Amino acid sequence: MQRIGVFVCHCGTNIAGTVDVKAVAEALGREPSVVTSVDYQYMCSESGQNLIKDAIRDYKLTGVVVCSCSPRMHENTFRKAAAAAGLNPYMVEIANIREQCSWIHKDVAEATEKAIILGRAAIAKVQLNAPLVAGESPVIKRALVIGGGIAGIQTALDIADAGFEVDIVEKQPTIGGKMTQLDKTFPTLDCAACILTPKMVECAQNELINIYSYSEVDAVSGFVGNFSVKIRKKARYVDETKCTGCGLCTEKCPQKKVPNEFNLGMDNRRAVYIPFAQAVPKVATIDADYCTMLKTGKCGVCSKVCTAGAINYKQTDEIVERQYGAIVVATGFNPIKVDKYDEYAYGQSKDVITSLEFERLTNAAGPTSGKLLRPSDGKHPHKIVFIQCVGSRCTPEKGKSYCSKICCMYTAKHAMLTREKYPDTEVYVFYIDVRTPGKNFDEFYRRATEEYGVHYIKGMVGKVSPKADGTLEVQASDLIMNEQLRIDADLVVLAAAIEPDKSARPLATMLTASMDTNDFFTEAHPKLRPVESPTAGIFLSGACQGPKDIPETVSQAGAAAAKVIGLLAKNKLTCNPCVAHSDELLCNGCSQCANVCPYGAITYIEKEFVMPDRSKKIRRVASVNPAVCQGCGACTVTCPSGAMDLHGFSNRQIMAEVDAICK
Amino acid sequence: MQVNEQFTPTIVAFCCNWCSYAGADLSGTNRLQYPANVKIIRVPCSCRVNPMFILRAFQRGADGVIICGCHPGDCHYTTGNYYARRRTTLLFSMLDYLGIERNRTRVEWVSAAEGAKFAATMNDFVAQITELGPNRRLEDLRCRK
Amino acid sequence: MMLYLAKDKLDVFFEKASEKLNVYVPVDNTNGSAYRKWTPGTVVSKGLHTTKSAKDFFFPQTENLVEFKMSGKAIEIIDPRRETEDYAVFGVRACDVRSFGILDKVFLSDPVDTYYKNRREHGLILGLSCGRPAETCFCGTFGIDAAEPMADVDFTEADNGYYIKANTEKGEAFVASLGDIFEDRDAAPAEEAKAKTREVLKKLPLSNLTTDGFGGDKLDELFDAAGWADLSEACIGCGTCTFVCPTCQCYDIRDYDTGHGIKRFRCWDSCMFSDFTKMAHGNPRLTQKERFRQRFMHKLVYFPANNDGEYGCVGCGRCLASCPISMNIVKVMKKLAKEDSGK
Amino acid sequence: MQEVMKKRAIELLSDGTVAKVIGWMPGEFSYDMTPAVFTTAEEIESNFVYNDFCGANVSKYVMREQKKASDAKILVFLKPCDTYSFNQLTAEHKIVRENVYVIGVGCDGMADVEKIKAAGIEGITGIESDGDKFIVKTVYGDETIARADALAERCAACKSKKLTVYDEIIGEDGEVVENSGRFDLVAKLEAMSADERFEFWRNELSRCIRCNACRNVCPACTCEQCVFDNPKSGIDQKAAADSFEENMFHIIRAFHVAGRCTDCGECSRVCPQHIPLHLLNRKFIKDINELYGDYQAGDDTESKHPLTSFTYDDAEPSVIHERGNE
Amino acid sequence: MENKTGMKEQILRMSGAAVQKCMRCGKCSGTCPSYDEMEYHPHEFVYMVEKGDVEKLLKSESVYKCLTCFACVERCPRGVEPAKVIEAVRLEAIREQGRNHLKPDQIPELLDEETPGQLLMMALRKYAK
Repeated sequence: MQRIGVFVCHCGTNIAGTVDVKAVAEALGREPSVVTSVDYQYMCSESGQNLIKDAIRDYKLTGVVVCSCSPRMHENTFRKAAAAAGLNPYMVEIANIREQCSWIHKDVAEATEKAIILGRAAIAKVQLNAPLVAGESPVIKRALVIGGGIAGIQTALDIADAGFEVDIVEKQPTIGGKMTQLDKTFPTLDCAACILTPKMVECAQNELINIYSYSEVDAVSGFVGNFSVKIRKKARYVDETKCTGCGLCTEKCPQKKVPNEFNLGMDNRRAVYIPFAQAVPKVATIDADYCTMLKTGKCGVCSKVCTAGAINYKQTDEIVERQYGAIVVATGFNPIKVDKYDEYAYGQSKDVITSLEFERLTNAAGPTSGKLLRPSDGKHPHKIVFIQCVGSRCTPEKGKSYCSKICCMYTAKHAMLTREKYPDTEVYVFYIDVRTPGKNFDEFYRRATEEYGVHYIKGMVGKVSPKADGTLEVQASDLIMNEQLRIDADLVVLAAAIEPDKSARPLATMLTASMDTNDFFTEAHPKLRPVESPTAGIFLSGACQGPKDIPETVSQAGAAAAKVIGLLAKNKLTCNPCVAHSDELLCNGCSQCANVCPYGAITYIEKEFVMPDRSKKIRRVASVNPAVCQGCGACTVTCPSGAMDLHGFSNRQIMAEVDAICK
Repeated sequence: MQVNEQFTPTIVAFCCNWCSYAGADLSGTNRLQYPANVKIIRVPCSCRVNPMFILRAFQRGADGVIICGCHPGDCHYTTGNYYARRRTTLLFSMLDYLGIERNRTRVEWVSAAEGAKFAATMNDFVAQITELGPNRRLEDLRCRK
Repeated sequence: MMLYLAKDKLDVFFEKASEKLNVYVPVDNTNGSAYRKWTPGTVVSKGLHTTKSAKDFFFPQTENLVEFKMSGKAIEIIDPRRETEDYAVFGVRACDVRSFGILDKVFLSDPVDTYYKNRREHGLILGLSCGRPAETCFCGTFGIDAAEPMADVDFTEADNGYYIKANTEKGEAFVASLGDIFEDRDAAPAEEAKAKTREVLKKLPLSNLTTDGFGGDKLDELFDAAGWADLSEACIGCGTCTFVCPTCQCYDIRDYDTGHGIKRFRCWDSCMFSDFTKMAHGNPRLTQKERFRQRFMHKLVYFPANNDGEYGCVGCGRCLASCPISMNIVKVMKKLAKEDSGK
Repeated sequence: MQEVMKKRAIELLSDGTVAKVIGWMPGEFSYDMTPAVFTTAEEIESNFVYNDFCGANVSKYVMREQKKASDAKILVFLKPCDTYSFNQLTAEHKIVRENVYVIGVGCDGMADVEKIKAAGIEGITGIESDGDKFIVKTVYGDETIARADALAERCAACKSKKLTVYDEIIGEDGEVVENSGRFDLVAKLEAMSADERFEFWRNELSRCIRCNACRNVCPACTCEQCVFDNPKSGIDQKAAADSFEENMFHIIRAFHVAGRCTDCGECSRVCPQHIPLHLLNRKFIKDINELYGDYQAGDDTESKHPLTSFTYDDAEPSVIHERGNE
Repeated sequence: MENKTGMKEQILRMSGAAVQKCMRCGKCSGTCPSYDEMEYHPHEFVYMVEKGDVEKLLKSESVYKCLTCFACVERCPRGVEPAKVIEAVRLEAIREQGRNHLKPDQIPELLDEETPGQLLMMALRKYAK
């Protein structure tokens, strides 16, 4: 039997104005188990708290009910007060008689009656409360960053800067990501490589940063502070420790017909390659799909020319298992495939290209060494049409429902740079809206039209038709002039929507991190916790969370790093004690609870039990990791036998409240 | 239908801690009135509401039960209300199938910002239950006073 | 000579009787029948058995014993018993009639169960002799004559009507109180019907089943019989056999918290349930085998040991028809007897 | 069929593939077979039966045998509908598949003696199958009944004759039955008014005697202890002391097996009071199929069932309020 | 005003099109083969119907210029289905003006070998409403 104290707060006139607090205290004093019931001006004041503390000692209270404002206001205050008086803080329950009673009712008798019932419900609940102790779990002081683009790089650098070890896992042979493929960056027109490569080198040189390039995450287990990750280092057939990056093999390799993905297939590379000059790590990789040696066993040229003896045709995938306290997802984005939009003729004409291909065509390290030439005939284009929103802002059947955010700005950049380098070229941009919210963004766009004479036309292109003379007839409606245009363009550039990288979905499953319908990672709170995943210990950096430009990505990367540092700086994590727990004698191991747990907090253990016939039997039972469980209770309802229950909100407690209310 | 003038229904509202309970608090902060016969039970998430609780409320004399949670997509625990949505849909459908008045139960998504919606929902629900009259089909006569 | 009631006057009989007391009759429902209070228009079931036995009338499945009303810390004790109205149950077969005697031995011996006694005293049993016994019937095994129920009043169907015989004072008084609705007739057709029934009984597949090898003195032989393991193998531990059985009389007493008090009630329990006999230290019957054995040992050994050799089974055959996995007292008796004779 | 089954059982026992065989042993009246566990060839030779009245779903017995301390390999004969339950139990880790040898037995529907009795045939002493009819011997003379008329209700609306799991097959494997008509009665109830539905279910559920046969036989009810038996659950009940408790037990039981129920129909088969309990489960199945897409529990051992999964654009609970037939 | 909304509702009901989904990109007009023939263009149909401004459309010859080629329906990124809106306006115009006294069952006898297939399709779409 509990010994319960009831404390009714006046909250000045906030409560006492509509609720007869004396009557409430008196009525609740008559409830079973209640040994003291008093009212006071302000329970949350220091003297109010002292009243509670003294009563806990004087009446040897085992439970406390405070009838006051919302528990969202002062639950913690009263819990702390109870703890100070030696009572377990989780033996305190709040009856919300302000926000949910005195403030919404006018009739005193009615409000008083309701306050008594709410008090009774809290008493009924506290009768069944059990002391709870928050658990602790240690923190491994190392972070994993998945994805080595600008987001991953910045996060890793910031974490390392705080003195913590960071591993970067990058599936390509080099870090750098999409930004390495860009020419200039808006709105300042810095050279992308000039600002990115120093950061890549910094990563390589930082002793606290370890790069797993050409590697992927295979499996993740564990929980916040204590993840265990299996990393697959894919066989690159080159010993990273020996390769000097001299590039001799990449020049001598006889297999010259490999589409170069770095230039989006617009030129070729060899079967052994270094993606680009400033790659980090600068190590060659053999493409097993094209290497004659690996396919037929005959060739071996690279091995012969390598002075470092780094070539190893027998290399196999290697699995490394490492422990981390936090994981940052920075898996980035890709442009969508635009072949399906027949009207834009991407598949029909080489001269219809995507914006990323345009970047490569204007980049000095690109397939045309920076000269803007038509892919079909290598001639200089004199009329270029840019089409915005290709695949963005569509119904789900037609494409992506979201705005890809970066297209307006980079198209302005492309238009501007084209006009600057080739003033004889007419540039048309067909747009629905021009979206330029960002520092100096609209100014940038204005310059494109005002200073560079780019023709911005409001209206979507309806059709691109390749003509016999090699030009592309672009048919569009000018919505402002209300006329239909037919432009014979030499080159058409499509601003393709961007989508999360394909590797994100399986990764989310491994991390038990949630995603939205577009496969972008969901943040813990869209406004207040934008760089955390709802799964504790998983953080989000860059475009894996939603379309972002470079400045935004870098600031989010820094924010994610700050959150990781905040976590790794702790030696131990205190857990919320109001978590699920499984009664092993009732659990039958059916796994339904694990299926609904959003955090992967439930695992199954094989345990020996004495059966009813006194024989011993190994049974499979659920086990909740209290460090991972967040206490939502989804499992408790899924469990038919009631083996799974929630501390602080148990089945019995909630039913006791129901009973008290309906009485 | 004969409506007893004196009838004031008992209504149990299960509110998730993060959205709807906060929404209820907000309607209090804004002094938006709704009838006193609505009593709120705080649960961590709408997915914590076990069908047993709902039936229990009816057994003990509740005339209506309403479950409030975060809007789909806004769950503090990311997925809880999606499970709650399926469970309540199927359970309420079953109650309807057993001939229990379908309007005695309701699910509403109320965010922490929707104090006005909370009050309006409760006013509407109380009116609906008052019109339905006392719960007779799913009460336990032993619990009647 | 015997009293006779033509079939078409049965409703008149019920109507007259209903003026004096509540009359319950078997009424068909989905694939079975159950007792319902007779009201004009009620159609009496032609079936052999009600799905559940008639024991509910004296020993209902649940009944409140006492109530505690609480307000705050104050407790008030309330006795929920009310004076029972007189009632009659029509259509009770010989096996069920015998079952009441078995229940009486349990509930009316010291200490007397006053709840049961109250109901028993106000109840009148109107027996109905069997015309078409079923293959599951084996009342003969326990010396019961399906043609002569020996209830307060017996009804025997013959000659497009019922021949009526009162066996007890209570029965005679009841018949006399209805006076002129019966007519006097020669008893020969009734005797003929009974003889026909007895002929059928002899042909029943279980007519040769005997209680040989069972009885109060067989505890040691039967308790450790090897057959229990195989017999109980398929038992799913439900209470079907117990709850349809006219003689099973175990109950549990529980408290129900109404929110403003406690209602203490008793309800049927089944020795087949895994929590039967569960005590603070655990359950002495570890597996379904022990629970299964208990039920049949009780009927075939313990009950006769304590009740002058009377068995706790009346051969109504309800458990044979109802068991989900078709395991039943007949299979138990046959298997154990065979095992016994094999020794 | 019976002889082939016996032969295979004896072979598998003798060559040590299995140590136990789950099958049926005979009854008193040729319609009352009892599931049984055999361990020797002699027992099988003398006591193994299989006929049109072996309707019981024996998949749960596999779980029971495996719960016993020994890990002996078990041979079980499963009818198509039993294989669904078997898969579901495997999915929920109640059966260790590796320790079971499954022989799938083709099925054309099982007979139900209740149907024969309901046709007015009394005093049955023996039943013989004769093509598309049964010859029923009774103490009151011989009778015949068409097979179709003696078919169990659940078999008449069979959802699938496909064996979803087996190591070998005896007889013919079948197909999933399209338009089985198994939801016809549910639809009929749905079309009634709320008052009529309430009347219907009150009449049915009021007969419940809480014998727990439906629960104990159900292959989806595999809890170590049922909430209704557990005093700590707060909702335990031994008997339905009030009509509410009849509703409560059956609603919660149906809810607990929703998404997992394979619609094997055992609950209705075993109910001594003949309550059509399967109509509760089928309501959930019908709703699930209509709201969340067709789902058949026990089709495989991998998929998450509909109550442990969701889609972002699931129907709102208000669909219940929006449909017709108040 | 009431009539205005009434007419709008009528058009929406007949067409089943979701004009409120339009994001004013003009792709429908950009792709329209009859653009130059039309006074009001597909995107204007959508916009004007959404505003409830149906009168002008009803009086315009534009309704008869649409070939019902469905290119705009195919290309619309938002699934608005402009051709169906135009179709509905056309049908409404015909009904209002009472120009058409043809009954569906009279059509077969008007057909001959020379009738183009597209006309038949249009007729079907028209009279299937």
